[in-house]
Amino acid sequence: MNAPAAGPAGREHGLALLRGMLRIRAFEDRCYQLYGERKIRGFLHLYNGEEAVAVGAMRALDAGDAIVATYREHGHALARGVPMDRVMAELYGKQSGCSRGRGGSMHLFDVAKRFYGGNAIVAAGLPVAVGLALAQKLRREPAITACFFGDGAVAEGEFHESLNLAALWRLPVLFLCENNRYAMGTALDRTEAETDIAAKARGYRIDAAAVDGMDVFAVEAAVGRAAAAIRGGAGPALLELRTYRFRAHSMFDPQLYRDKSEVEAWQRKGPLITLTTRLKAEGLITEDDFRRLEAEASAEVDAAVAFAESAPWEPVADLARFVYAERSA
Amino acid sequence: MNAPAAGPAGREHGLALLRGMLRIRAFEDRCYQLYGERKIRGFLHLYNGEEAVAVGAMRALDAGDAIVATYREHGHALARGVPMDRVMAELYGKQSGCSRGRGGSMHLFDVAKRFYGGNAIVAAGLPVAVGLALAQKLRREPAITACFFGDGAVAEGEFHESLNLAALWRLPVLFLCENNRYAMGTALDRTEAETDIAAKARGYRIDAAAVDGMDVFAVEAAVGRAAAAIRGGAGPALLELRTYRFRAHSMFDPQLYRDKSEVEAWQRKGPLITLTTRLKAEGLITEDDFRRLEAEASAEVDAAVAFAESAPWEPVADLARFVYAERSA
Amino acid sequence: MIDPVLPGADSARTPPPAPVRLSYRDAVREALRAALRADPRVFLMGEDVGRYGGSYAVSKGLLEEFGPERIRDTPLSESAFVGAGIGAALGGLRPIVEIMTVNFSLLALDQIMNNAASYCHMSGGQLAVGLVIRLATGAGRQLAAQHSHSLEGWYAHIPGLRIVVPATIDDARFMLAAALACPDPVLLFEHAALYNAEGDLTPGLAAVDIDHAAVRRPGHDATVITYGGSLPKCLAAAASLAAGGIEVEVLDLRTLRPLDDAAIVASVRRTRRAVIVDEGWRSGSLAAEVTTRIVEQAFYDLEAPVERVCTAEVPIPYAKHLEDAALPSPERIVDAVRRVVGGDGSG
Amino acid sequence: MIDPVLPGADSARTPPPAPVRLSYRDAVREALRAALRADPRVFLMGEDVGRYGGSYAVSKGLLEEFGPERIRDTPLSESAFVGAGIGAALGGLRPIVEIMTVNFSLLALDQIMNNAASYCHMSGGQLAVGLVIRLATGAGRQLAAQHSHSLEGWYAHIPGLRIVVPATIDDARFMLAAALACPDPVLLFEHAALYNAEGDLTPGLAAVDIDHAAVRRPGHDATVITYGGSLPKCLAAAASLAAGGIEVEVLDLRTLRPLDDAAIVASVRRTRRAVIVDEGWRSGSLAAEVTTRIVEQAFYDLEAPVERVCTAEVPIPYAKHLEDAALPSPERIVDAVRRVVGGDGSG
Ligand SMILES: Cc1ncc(C[n+]2csc(CCOP(=O)(O)OP(=O)(O)O)c2C)c(N)n1
Ligand SMILES: Cc1ncc(C[n+]2csc(CCOP(=O)(O)OP(=O)(O)O)c2C)c(N)n1
Ligand SMILES: [Mg+2]
Ligand SMILES: [Mg+2]
Repeated sequence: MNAPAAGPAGREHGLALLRGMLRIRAFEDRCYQLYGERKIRGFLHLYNGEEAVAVGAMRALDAGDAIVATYREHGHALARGVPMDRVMAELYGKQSGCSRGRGGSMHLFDVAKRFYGGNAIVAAGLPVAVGLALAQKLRREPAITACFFGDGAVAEGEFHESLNLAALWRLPVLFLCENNRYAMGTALDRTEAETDIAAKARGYRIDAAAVDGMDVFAVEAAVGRAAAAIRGGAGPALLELRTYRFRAHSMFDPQLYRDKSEVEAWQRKGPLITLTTRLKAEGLITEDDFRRLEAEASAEVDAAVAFAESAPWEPVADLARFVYAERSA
Repeated sequence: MNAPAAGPAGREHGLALLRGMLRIRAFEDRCYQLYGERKIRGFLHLYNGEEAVAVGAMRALDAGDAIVATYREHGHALARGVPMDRVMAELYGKQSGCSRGRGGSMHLFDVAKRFYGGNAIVAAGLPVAVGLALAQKLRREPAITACFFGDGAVAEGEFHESLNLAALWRLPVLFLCENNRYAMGTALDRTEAETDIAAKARGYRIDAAAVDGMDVFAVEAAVGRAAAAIRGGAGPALLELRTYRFRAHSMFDPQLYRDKSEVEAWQRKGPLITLTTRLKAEGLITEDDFRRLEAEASAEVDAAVAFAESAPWEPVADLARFVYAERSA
Repeated sequence: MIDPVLPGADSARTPPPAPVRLSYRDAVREALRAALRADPRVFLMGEDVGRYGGSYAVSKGLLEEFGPERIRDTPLSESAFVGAGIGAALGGLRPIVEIMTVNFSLLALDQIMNNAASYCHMSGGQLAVGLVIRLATGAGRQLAAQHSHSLEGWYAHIPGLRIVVPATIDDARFMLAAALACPDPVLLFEHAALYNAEGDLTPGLAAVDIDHAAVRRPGHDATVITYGGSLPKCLAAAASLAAGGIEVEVLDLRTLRPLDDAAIVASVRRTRRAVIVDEGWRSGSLAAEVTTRIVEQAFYDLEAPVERVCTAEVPIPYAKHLEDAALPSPERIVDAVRRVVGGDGSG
Repeated sequence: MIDPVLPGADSARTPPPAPVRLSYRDAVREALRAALRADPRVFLMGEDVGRYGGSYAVSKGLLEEFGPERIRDTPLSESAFVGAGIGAALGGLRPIVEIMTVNFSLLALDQIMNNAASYCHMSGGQLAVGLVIRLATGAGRQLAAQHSHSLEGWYAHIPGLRIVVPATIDDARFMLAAALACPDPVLLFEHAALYNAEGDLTPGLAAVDIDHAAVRRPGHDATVITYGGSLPKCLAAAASLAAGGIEVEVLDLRTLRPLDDAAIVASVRRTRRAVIVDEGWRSGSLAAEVTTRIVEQAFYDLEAPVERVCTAEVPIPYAKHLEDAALPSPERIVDAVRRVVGGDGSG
């Protein structure tokens, strides 16, 4: 890992990051519960343990930047500012959902936030991100595109094709590999001959670094540096964010492939514990602050659930809408 | 280029290589002419200039090894020992062709020679080669698989996926990239951010080296060394064979993308000239030897054309045969 | 789980064992286990087939029994591992490649169409690609647009492939062996909604073919033609129609390529009315092909236009009420049968 | 080459210019040039579209006129550059992505089906993928199994896509603009055998739609329904049938998704007999869908079973006599028409 030391710029900074991560954690924990209650259905991939990645990265990006994510994207959507109630309504399949109930957990979209979703085909977002960046470059926009994907995506041909294209055309795209060590039940060393993902980027002449994805400050700093370089015309970059998924891959996963002890070891260095401990140690926040933020997050989730519960259903008569774009009259 | 110096082991060795290359050159030149006469149709991709690659490589491989090639594979088929008359009959679309007239120039097959074709989809042979090598490994065979592909194939996702799979499973496959500097009209530096193909192999922990593909001895030596290592259990390897295509990409190519002077410069260091000059300089062959081999090659091509001309057509009634395998009764 | 002493070829002499009740999932697993035991050339390869136990728990326990060489986890590289299956078949093995779901098979389509389906013909008969690809298929579990495709009918367009679709416990248990015995590339589609279905294995059954359709319920008022995940819906519709005095014949196609024209035509000649039920999108569905074959071969026998019950032409939405509305249902099948039987279809 | 003063929208007031004779290839090039001139958001991207001039010489000269940013050579990375086209469309550009031939589009199918065709629906209408993909298609030039696919009818199965197929010089010249004006992903298939065809542009024509089929030859004895590269074969068959006193109507579908049912049904209601001609493989062909729509909407008007003339169910062989035997031909079309007109089709 070659990211230099980074830390909070002050109390407000620390509080903001903590707030962002607590919101995601509270949201994900409620989703888990709601799945048990059959309020949420389909595939549900939770982000517990990886909150520092989305929160650190989004804070370092601009509102005008485009975001492409995966099916494990609740955290990215929330950190990006997609309203929590609309995300929850989406998981309920309601008309007020951020994808009108048609997308569900794996397909959150919010064009106003330049949040280009939610893709459930592993690595399929990378080419789209390259295209968004191509548009930014050809339109001479100051924006860049950030593309999140998992360690499993690295084996797909689209990873290779997209990195090459981005580098060849010097496009403003930041590849953010969330290396949580598993693709479903398959550990990285059983999918990659070379497990150092940052090292792979060199085959495309792309600048790359590995970052401690459990340290929100490290993530924010690394993404900020990379984004600035890209905005300055340096071409694409890749960051490998080393993290860990605390929960099962999805709600159907008996986790035969890893030991409880491994999970527990990672939980002890979890992003929330680490951040909270540090902020307290540096005297920037108190236990009361923490409790308050937790309560706020919990209240926001309550409100989102209430919103989703009472939100209307899309009429069945509208099933076939949005297969094609609706031309404004 | 890190291939050490290599040279002929003696007169017979030199004559054999020269014979192999002259056969291909004579065959390709005749094909060019026959295309003008409309005896051969469809797409025709000639191998002039690249003969040292196929001839050097095949000589270093065993008869039991499996070969996978591309649509520019006349040279590979001939060097592998697919009978020239059956190759020519194939180009005529005759029943006696090595693919019964169904394949044509881009799909030469000869299972008896373990020549698994001729593939007209760029990079599509690589996964198949990986599978052949997987079978060799699981069946504990001493054989390896050699897979030829062009520089253009390197950009395809299947290159990436196949190299990773081969390395991850330590399969006995030798990737032979014929880098002739162009994919149709697109020069390598306009398709690859990193143009050093051997360097890319490192992203998969695959041993790789670049070889002077105009020097048949260098090719033979490098392939021989790599094949021996693979047979010894070292896992896959990649060789980048630097060569040049003297003729157009196919018969429809006006060659707007390169200068005549570039072609001429490469022709001056062509594989046949280089080899002949060297063998003569070392006193291993005489001009008479050269003339005799040339005449033999020409006679073999004449005979192949005669065979193809008089070979029968597949009956139209048999059109639908071989869509499914014919089970022996 | 299930009785380890399954009816086998060599049990012909012993009295037929008592019926064995098992789930579709267990039947597929038993088929895999039997194939792996019977032939050392057989191996299973795909994403998460080993350690994870298969994303639908189909291959659970096989890694322990057969080891990682034969229960082979792959990276996420659909094109490469399908191509590797093709190459391994050419190299003398009998691979079973699992593509976790048909949705991801699009990434391997070039290998499937341009290599697997073409090698035999384009080599003049020299190459036989004896490869079985297993794919989970179908919608109905709120997995949204990218995870709900039913493309088996679409794949049936491709010459050189065989497409088989087990809909019953017997077929789940025995179609795999028939597919492995076939020298051609076979795509075997398992509807994900069937995995939990339970049923009895036919006592004494040791093999099935993959050449013939099967009448799952006889009837005379109309033929309902279907396959795979839609079969239970058709049987439910047939039962409710029977309560109203309409007796439909339910024909399970079993193999979508090549189609068993003889069975289709024979049934429609008898009933003179047909409804095709198919989870593919309506336009360009397998139902269109079946309709056309009926028109070509039994036009003058038809008393009413053929009806098809297919999936609405939308990427499948997540919300349950919308997804339900998009898919074939017993109610829609009943309505279609009533239309063809009533003879008031169109015109 | 061709007259640079093409009829344009603003030529409405001036008297119609003299007919312009040009090749299909030139018409496509002119369409590209016009699109690039008209809208700075439009760019062309694909393999060898620039320096090489396009593998069918369609884009020759465009690099010089528009520069490498807008005439963008890509590496051989079909999935990535199609996906990049999708992203660029989302980002506000109007990309024209050329996949050199439909044969290579299989490598990009995931992007086409799971992203381009699904984004709009799965985002609840937020995303519109205004992307045009141009693909050469078809057989007939002895390019063998991997280079001879006719998959436009197969692509027409996919909701969310529009499939258009210019068969005439007018459509080659003007369909692209209509496709670019459409906010949805449009696949535009150019039959490679048409590029050298020459014809006159309709004087004064400045635009075409992509919503309606077109009657290319009126007639009353039967309707021959076709599109793309098969249109000339159908017109040749129609001419030779006319010599024998049979007047067929030739309907050019133009758009394969969505199909213009009204035009199909209107013609078949008049002629009461239909032959569908389609270069796709027979099983699961577009011809099956068209047949089924006729059965669904005009069953009682039909005097004979619908006939289809499709490609034989083989990977296309290289040898000319075999390839010819596999493909639709005027002779096979004539025979099919005679069968439907004779009424001795089956039954
Ligand atoms: C192309 C494709 N193949 C397989 C799957 C099934 N699948 C869904 S998630 C997943 C694992 C992906 O792992 P990774 O990229 O590391 O992301 P993570 O789930 O760890 O966040 C797999 C195999 C898929 N969605 N897409
Ligand atoms: C997947 C795919 N895309 C595009 C093509 C069209 N095409 C045929 S050959 C070729 C160039 C390949 O170049 P390279 O791999 O360097 O081989 P070379 O022709 O130089 O031997 C292209 C683009 C193809 N056959 N397959
Ligand atoms: Mg992961
Ligand atoms: Mg090349």
